Amino acid sequence: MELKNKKWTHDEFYAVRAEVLKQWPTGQDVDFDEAIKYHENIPANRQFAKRLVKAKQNGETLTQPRAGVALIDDHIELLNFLKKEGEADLLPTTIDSYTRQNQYKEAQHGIEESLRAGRSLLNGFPAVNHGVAGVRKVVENVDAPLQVRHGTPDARLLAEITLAGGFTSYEGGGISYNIPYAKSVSLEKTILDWQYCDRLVGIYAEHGIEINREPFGPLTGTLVPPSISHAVAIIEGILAAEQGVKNITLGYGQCGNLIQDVAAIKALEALAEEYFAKHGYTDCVLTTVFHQWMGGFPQDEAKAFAVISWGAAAAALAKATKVIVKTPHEALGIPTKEANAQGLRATKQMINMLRDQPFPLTKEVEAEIEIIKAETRCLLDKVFELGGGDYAVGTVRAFAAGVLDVPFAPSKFNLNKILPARDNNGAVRLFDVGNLPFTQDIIDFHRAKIEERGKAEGRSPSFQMVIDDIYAISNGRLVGRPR
Amino acid sequence: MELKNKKWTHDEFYAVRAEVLKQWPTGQDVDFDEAIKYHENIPANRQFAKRLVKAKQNGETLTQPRAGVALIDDHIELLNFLKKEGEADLLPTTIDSYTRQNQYKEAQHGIEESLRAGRSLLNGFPAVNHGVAGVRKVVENVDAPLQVRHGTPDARLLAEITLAGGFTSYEGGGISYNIPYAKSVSLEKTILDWQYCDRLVGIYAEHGIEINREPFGPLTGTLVPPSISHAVAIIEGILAAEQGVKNITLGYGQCGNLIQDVAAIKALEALAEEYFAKHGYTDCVLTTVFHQWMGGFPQDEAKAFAVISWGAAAAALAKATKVIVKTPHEALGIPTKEANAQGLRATKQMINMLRDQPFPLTKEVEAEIEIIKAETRCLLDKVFELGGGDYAVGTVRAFAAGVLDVPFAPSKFNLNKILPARDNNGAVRLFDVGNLPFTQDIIDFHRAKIEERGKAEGRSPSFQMVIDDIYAISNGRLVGRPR
Amino acid sequence: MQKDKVKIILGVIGADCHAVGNKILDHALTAAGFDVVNLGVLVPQKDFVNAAIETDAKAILVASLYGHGEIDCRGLRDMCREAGIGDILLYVGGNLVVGKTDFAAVEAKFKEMGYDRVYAPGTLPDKVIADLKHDLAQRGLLHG
Amino acid sequence: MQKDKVKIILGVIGADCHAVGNKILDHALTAAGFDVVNLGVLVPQKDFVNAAIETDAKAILVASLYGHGEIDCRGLRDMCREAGIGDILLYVGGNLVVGKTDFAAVEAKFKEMGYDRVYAPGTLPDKVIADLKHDLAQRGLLHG
Repeated sequence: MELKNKKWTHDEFYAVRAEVLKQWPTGQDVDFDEAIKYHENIPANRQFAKRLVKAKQNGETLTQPRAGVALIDDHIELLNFLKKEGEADLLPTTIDSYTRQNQYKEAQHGIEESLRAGRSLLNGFPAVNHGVAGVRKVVENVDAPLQVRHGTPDARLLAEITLAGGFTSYEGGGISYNIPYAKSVSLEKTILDWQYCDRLVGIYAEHGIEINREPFGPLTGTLVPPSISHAVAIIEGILAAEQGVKNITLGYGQCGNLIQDVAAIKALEALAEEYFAKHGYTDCVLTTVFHQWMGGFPQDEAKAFAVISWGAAAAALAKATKVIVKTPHEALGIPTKEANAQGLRATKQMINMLRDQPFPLTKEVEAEIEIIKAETRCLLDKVFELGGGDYAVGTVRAFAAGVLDVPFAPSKFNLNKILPARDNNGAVRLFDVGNLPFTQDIIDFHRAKIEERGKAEGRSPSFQMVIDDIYAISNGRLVGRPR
Repeated sequence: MELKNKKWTHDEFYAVRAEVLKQWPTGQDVDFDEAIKYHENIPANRQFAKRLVKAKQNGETLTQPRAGVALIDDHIELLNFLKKEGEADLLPTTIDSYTRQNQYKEAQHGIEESLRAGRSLLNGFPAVNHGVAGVRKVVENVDAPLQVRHGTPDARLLAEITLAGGFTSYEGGGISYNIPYAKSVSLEKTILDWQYCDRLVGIYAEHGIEINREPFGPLTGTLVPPSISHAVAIIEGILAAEQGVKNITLGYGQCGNLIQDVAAIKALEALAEEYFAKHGYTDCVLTTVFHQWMGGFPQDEAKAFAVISWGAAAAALAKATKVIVKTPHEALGIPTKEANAQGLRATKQMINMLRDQPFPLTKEVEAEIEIIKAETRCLLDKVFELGGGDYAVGTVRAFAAGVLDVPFAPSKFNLNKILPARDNNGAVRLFDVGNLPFTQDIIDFHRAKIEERGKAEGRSPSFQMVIDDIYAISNGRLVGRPR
Repeated sequence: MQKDKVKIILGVIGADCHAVGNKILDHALTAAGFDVVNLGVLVPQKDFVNAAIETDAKAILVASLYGHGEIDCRGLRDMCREAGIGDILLYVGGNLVVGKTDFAAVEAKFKEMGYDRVYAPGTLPDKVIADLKHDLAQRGLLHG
Repeated sequence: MQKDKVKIILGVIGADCHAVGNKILDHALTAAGFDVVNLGVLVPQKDFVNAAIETDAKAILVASLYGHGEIDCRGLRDMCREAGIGDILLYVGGNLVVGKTDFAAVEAKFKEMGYDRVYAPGTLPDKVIADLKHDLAQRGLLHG
């Protein structure tokens, strides 16, 4: 099938579908018509899209953890614990890494080893292996809106099974689940595979079932300038909307400088509305998600609480619709459920303390919104141009040319030419703009910001500055100053 | 001795001193000349005043805990733990409540019971009972600047012993250690007794020994509007400066609304410089201290971490010279040393992450600075007028008239007529201005702010609103909304 | 004729000057129909006893927020007995000991010291009022 | 003539795609004078072994950040032995297991699995470089 940003016909979709459902035996249990009926009986308070719309209307910021274990009963217990003890508003099901690589045999092996060991040896819930019935056992025993969170380049079978199982939200996208999550899968393939997922959600929508979709905002989670993740988020949003998705949450990972973080969420909202309207996707409801600090954490739990709290504060002050929460065990690997609940409670407390305090739209915030908007427009418009008016085609060409370039990404289809670093106030800027199609003004702005920092630190900007920035938060600071 | 704001002569001071040193047998061990020599050998890194000046110059925010136990060795161990494990920049010695009431017999009893029980039965360090030699054992075994923190209406003997013992900072004041800490001690007496303490510090200064003084900023710590605590802080600062004190730290307790908290510190700095200059105290170095949330805490430690982190963020964004740190055990009573260190580490992490991020001086912050300044000037100028040009005399008359009035204070010399409540954004306003000598504009401003909230909540402002606000943070919010 | 309201004594014991909770409890108890004799902060044991005798109070509510509760509260029941009001209701609450301690142990200790009810930090006035009404009713002291 | 640099194999094992630490370690090891053969992320065990044989590498540095380390890393030493490079240095580091576990226990487990050094989360490149230089020198493999 040729890649273009155009809604798949039913024929196109069902031809591929027959193959997808054969990828693992559990695919045979998916019955779309029966799944529609199943969804029709899911109460409103468990529907992700409805909860997000309500939050957006009320100016709330909802909390959501990451969580997933190998076995069904343990997973149900984990989610209910996070709802009760963590006061989480929205619940996830994080998928294990074997499933993300479509290694269902290894996932099965992980399930069996977990059964033997009496603890989860998988870092998530292998939903494909558990199948529709297993997924429904989770859905029916957890009273909250549920989302699939993963990092799966080819997530078609996973989508079929989890949506038929009653999940009401699905994370991911053809760019955001490729560039940071794969090494040698082409963008053509992942964009097509995610058009499939979006089309599936679109067909649910045609049957009156509203499923929320969420491109993965933070990408590599490491010094990603807002304009780059915004461009990817908006492209993925548009690709989803074209396939008929009606409820989309666009994401952003905390950079750490409050002005930049507040401006980023405001700019993301405004730009998304602008580009969706410009391209005619006017019946899509857009919300935002703010990811607490995705980089390295301090090992000390008390310090980790401060990092979590600062992420919660930024999310609340920026008025994001939801916040994805970290835990005080972040530096130590996958958290216990108790630590997960602690991160959620700290976040909830912070959000509630700040909910009555709007952050003023200062001239500093406005200036930052303007620069993010200008940069993002450079990227989006160049992608559109490269694709000859098609964002899907343009995206493939843009990554090849370094017009889109994600720092520290594992994919060989990413040029890896740009180098980000913090400026003297801790905002993420570009030390090397690579091939990003920025105007000279913008390039000069970044150069000046990095030079200002270099001067303050008495050193020339170098890769060492970038390394210092990457380790800075875990060593207790935002900007990686020379030791 | 007649109360007036005038530097005591040496004769006046030494006449009283002879009596003070007889209040408890350990007073006899105080030898001023020997104490001067002792201070001359204290290295610069242990001198409170010098550390604060350096922090002010560098734009640092230093961390300081509260801590004190009954026995000397345990106290030394506690302080060293907080320095090492809590990374505290400044250390305290919190004095027990019997000593604060000059009940040295009860304190002795507490020391003995603590020895028997093998744990501290006192809530602080009984420095008077331990005497100069005992205090010096602490000073010599802790490598950090040390401050006496207490709440003692008559703290003269305590000052003599702890300063001779080598402490380099002393908290308290004739208003701030009376109104929130006593029931029926007159202001005339406490202001005179604190003139003694200030004069003692002044005489140290005459001998080249710089001792830092810190009026207690938060007062009752419960919904105190910034202008009231600012007026008290500036009056106590002026009274101290008149007695020859050269290094003063003025304090403020977090209200919880970020704009108001940042504005409060900025206004406090500006007003103090203005009034000190106006009255000729030009050779006094002024710094600021921000107290993390002094009201009720959530019992849950994760939530308490969020409250602590928010206080740390506000202190850092306001660029206060130091921050007094709470602990995750706050709601449960006096913390373990581990919990104390956790609060310190969370605070340090937050301060370090924010040190490179100046908070913009937005129009909202500027408006708040203006209202705080206008209110504080109303209070200070009326006190000066009531005293016929004397702040000491004026203060006594002002409290009698309700021109100065501290919410929820135990003292019978406080009129207790004002009632504070939060506005719709969480800033502390006045629901009843009592007899505060505000202009009609200011009174209207407060009324409008409270009415705006009442309207948003669909209820008339009442004492229930005040109660709701007092319990709000421990229940997870800043503004006490109706349930 | 309206029955007299039940009188109760309220105060913060010892060298403790935490006034906020005291003022709120005063307000809440008064609103709940009690005649509150509030001794405020820094109250010695004997002042509680004297006030109870003078006003014919049915309960003494002792608060201690600063960690010295263990020393300050010991012996109050004996002093009540000696003064002839040995069976008066005695409640105590607050941060009763220095350091984080298991509340069940604290409660047991203070009950052994003669307190009828012992409250953990953070107890809301409503709970105290409900208990007070229940205990007074059981003793036939509450006029409907 | 300059001696050849020591070759070392670097990679993130299994289904793991955490790339940041891998890129930093590559940079730091190269700067420290090693010839780094970086296999990147998502590397199967056999690719580590094949690359080591092809390049005559003296050490394999395995990273696992996503919690599946226990499953992914088991058997690598055996595979090296079978391929005739049984005595190659094997290092492993990262978030090796799911859940918060005592690091000493994790270290013991991975040493038993045949790894020469096991690193806790948050280890800085400097530490790895120092250990590598030490271990290679001991084996006479490091050219001054």
